Amino acid sequence: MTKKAFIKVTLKEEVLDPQGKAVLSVLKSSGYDNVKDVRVGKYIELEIDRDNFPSIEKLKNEVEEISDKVLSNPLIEEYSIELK
Amino acid sequence: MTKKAFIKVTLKEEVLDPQGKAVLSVLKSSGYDNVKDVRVGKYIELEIDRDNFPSIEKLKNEVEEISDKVLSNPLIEEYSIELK
Amino acid sequence: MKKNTEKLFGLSAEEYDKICGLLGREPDDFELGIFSAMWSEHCSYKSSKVYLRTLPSGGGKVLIGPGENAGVVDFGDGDVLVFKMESHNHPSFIEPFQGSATGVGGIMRDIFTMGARPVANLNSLRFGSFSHPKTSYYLSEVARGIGFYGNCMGVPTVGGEVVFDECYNDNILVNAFTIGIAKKDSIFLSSKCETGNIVVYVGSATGMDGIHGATMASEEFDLKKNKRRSTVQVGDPFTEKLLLEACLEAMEKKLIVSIQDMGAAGLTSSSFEMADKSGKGMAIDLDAIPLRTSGMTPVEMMLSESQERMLLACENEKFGELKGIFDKWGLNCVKIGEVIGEKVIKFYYKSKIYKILDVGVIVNGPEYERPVKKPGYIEKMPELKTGDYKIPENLNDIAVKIATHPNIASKKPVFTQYDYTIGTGTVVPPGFSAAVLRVKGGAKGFLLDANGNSRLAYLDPYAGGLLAVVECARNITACGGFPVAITDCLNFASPEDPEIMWQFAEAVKGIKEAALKLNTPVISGNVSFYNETAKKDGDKTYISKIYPTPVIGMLGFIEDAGKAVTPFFKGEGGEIYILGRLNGGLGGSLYLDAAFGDFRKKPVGIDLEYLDYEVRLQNCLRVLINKGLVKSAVDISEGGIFTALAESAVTNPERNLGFDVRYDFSGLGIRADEFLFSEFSQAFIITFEKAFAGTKEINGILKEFDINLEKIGIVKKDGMKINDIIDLKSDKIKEGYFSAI
Amino acid sequence: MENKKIKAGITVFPGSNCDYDVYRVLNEIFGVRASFIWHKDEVKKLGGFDFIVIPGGFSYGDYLRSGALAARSPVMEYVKDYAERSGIVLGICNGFQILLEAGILDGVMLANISLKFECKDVYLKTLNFDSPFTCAIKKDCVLKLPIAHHDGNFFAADGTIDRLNKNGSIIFKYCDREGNITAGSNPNGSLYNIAGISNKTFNVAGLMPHPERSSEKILGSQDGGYVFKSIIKYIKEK
Ligand SMILES: Nc1ncnc2c1ncn2[C@@H]1O[C@H](COP(=O)(O)OP(=O)(O)O)[C@@H](O)[C@H]1O
Ligand SMILES: [Mg+2]
Repeated sequence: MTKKAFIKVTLKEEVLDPQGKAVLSVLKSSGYDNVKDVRVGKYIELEIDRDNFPSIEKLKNEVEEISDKVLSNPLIEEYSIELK
Repeated sequence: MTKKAFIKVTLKEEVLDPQGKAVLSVLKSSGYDNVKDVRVGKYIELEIDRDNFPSIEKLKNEVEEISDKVLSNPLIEEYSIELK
Repeated sequence: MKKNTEKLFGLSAEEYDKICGLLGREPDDFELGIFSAMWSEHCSYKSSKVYLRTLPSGGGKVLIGPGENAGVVDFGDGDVLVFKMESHNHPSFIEPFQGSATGVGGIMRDIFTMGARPVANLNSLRFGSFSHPKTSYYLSEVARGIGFYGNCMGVPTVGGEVVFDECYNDNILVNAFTIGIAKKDSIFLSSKCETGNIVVYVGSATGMDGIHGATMASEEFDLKKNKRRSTVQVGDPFTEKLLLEACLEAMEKKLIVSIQDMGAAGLTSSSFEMADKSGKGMAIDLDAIPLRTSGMTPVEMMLSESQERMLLACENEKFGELKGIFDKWGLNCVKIGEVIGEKVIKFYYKSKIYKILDVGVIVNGPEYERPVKKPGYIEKMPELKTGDYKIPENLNDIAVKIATHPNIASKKPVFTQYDYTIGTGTVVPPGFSAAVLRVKGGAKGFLLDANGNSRLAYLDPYAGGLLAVVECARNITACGGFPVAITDCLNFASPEDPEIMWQFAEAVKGIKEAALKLNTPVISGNVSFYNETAKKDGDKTYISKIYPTPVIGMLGFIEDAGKAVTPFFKGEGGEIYILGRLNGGLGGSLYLDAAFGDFRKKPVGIDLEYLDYEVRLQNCLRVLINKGLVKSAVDISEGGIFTALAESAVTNPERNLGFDVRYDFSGLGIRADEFLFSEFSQAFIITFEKAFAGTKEINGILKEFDINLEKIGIVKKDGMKINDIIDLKSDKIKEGYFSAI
Repeated sequence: MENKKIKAGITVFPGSNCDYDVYRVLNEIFGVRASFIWHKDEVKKLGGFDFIVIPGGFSYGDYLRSGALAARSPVMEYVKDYAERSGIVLGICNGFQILLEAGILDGVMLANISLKFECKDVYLKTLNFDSPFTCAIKKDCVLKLPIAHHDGNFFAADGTIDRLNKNGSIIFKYCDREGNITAGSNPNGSLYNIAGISNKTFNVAGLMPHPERSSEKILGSQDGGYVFKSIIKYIKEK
């Protein structure tokens, strides 16, 4: 059986987001004046073999470890995990 | 008052995801054998001035339009929106 | 005087006392922040100044030497070239992608600040040993970061070097070089502010980037407490591209009086240095600074190292037009103050006067002549005596090992990540000797090369510094160019260690002597100290230090870029010659390491006669090339004559080639392994246009310079043969050479 | 008609960086009168131009997706309109990506299969010699041009590929030195080695390699020049 983990990786609030800045400027010049800020992050889906984990907690720990070590850069990014 | 819109942009299932594949191979070579598949998408946050919209529906329509026209490429991507 | 040692932020107790003396009281956090930044090694060059002053920095084609954002040389026809190299080592070790990217962004700003459009980038990179588990991560992230920034800016990255050595396991080095072109009559400087000019901030908003816990003051800097905060500088090459275009447009319209990029210590160093160099002061309104992060304190604003920003002075009446240009490019352009006659900076904050600081006091930091001591390891360094080592049975195996060693092998997987063809100026791309660029609208061109040999510099820092210059010159000469000027990046461990300081002094002396002899003044450069890290090994801590790594970036000129010579053999049947003299000596060589696992043996001594010969040799080769006689030329350096021959065979982009060399070296009094792999020869491997050798013309040239030319073999379709000691298949070497990294 | 009577427009977006290279090659090598079109300029209908080039670079930093943000700028409305009225439009590299994102050409660009920026020389086989972009290319001639991009991995649904094929709209494919279309000669993972395509009516084309960087002998190849020569020839004969 597999389980899905969804991970949102976003830049820390105070880190410069060049992508968001550029998207914002284009939205503004296209007339979407109501948009005040844009931040661009990553959305990652993992499909995980559930069977090898004694508990869902352990699986969650592994996803956290992966998010920490591989999917995000803790110096500038933070992440949140959802399991389904 | 501002409202936040969270948009997940993901590749359509039938589209090859080289980035996901690369992450998967990194995970495998780091010993995370339980991960069976990885898909990488985008996670975009918009901050929107709510006051200029007569209803939340209208605001939502605008976010949809933005997602459709700018944030995603409908040929290969799909998106989902959450307002908060 | 009351001292809280925790609050010295990198200043020594004596420096702190000196500040108290200058102020007549203890500094507050704002003042301390500014002192600690401006008196830091990085900004003040306090340990290196006395040595840097000894370097030749003028004469020849130099228009502006060290002291400005970059040096300037005369390129003729009203053109000037502006270049500099700078290190971004520590940020690249912390976050290799962003660190290397912002390093490239920073050096490009130094160039276009002066009114020059950047036309080429180079970089010199040092990583830990190739097999170290983190090396591939650093290599791929640094290459990606450099490409990300340079490619987006539209500046070709045309050369550089990549070296692996375990001495960099804990301290990688990223040195970035940029050259730009401008008109002689429109160079912009930071020293031209006039009283009454307004002070203008342009570019990105200011955030918390690069404000380091270590040098920082009060509570609010505690990064652990504020998880949402990050001090990593994030690069935005897109914004810098806009900044480049906007600045050059404003300069062309003569709207800028004086300008300085915001690099290390951001607003602090740019404002104080501009004021100081202009002999003026400034009034600065901190409330006007565009902020990305709300609630930043004055000292945070002053120390932020957010990228893609510039400070400039402009005439009040012209501000409207200036702002129009920056608006067009979508960039901030804000009046933040005024140039005043009094040599102080008056800071306003929350609409009130906040602080007044004397420019001279801040800018004239300490200067040290630190103690030096010849390191014990050098005193004890064993000589390499013939007979210490048996010649290995199978020199073929060693030859393969050397030709496919990560430090010798092709760096193609790295430089194909850089756009090296943009700008339509690149005549000889990366992967050969020096990069050759043409200048559109005429025949003339220029050449660029970067080099350093840290193992040699470790064994003999004087020789390391000297040979870095010589090696750059060889590469430029081998293409047919003549060396013009250099920039240097001096990467060392802690200057507070007398042995390190000795290394530094020796390396600078070596650079000086070579630069004098080769007539290549040092027009800009950078010093990076403290490339060391405390490591734990069990319960012992030790300091992991880099070898002294003086890196040279050299500019050369060529009259006709289309006539530049490439190093590879052109086709079967070509006759191979040695121009110069072969020397023995294996101390410090790659061969010693490859064959015996230890390079730490005293290298042969380098003296002034060596340099005299070098100048003659290079002049001789240049004359031969300029007469159109030479088809290929390459110098003998790392990996010895075998490597020079092998590379000449495998780097031909169109065809596979080999060679058959027959040469009796017995008369030289050297062994087979020395002949093949010594790195101390002063010689080039060349092939001629036709059977030119022996003609009167050539003999005349050889005689004039008193240089030897000797035929040693012939270019073959396949196979690498040297006497009866080397017999290899070209394919095998080629495959290994191009796939090692 | 003399070349200098031919007028070319080169679009400039924030972040375009091959604009000047194209400008120089058109003016100085091919003697065409080329000028820049700033993305915000109100050059209604672009009527005065004989052809438009969308040059390479990193428009808007290529943030979000390569070409995506530029594709939404006002000048692209004019380009669309110009193309619909049979105007000749050439997109190079980022320009190709912009044309795809604007829906003027079919398909999308994914990241290179290596996930790396790739700068190197490639060889191209021409598949259609009748278009305005290829009519001066000699048959059986393999072209050598440089590429420099991160997202050049052309992708489209099967139906789209069929349509392009049937219509003759696949104009360039990556090949080896001898002209064989092989996996080894594909630098970026592009579907069927596709390097350049045109629209249905052949007046709009995009290609990933850079013809402006291979139009002079000193740069190692003049093969890219054939693309510009084709456009000029086509306009003269029209
Ligand atoms: N090793 C060196 N050799 C020659 N000049 C140097 C050296 N190190 C620094 N310089 C010169 O000192 C000046 C200050 O350098 P630096 O502080 O790195 O400039 P920046 O303001 O760009 O940070 C520059 O003109 C630089 O070229
Ligand atoms: Mg500077």
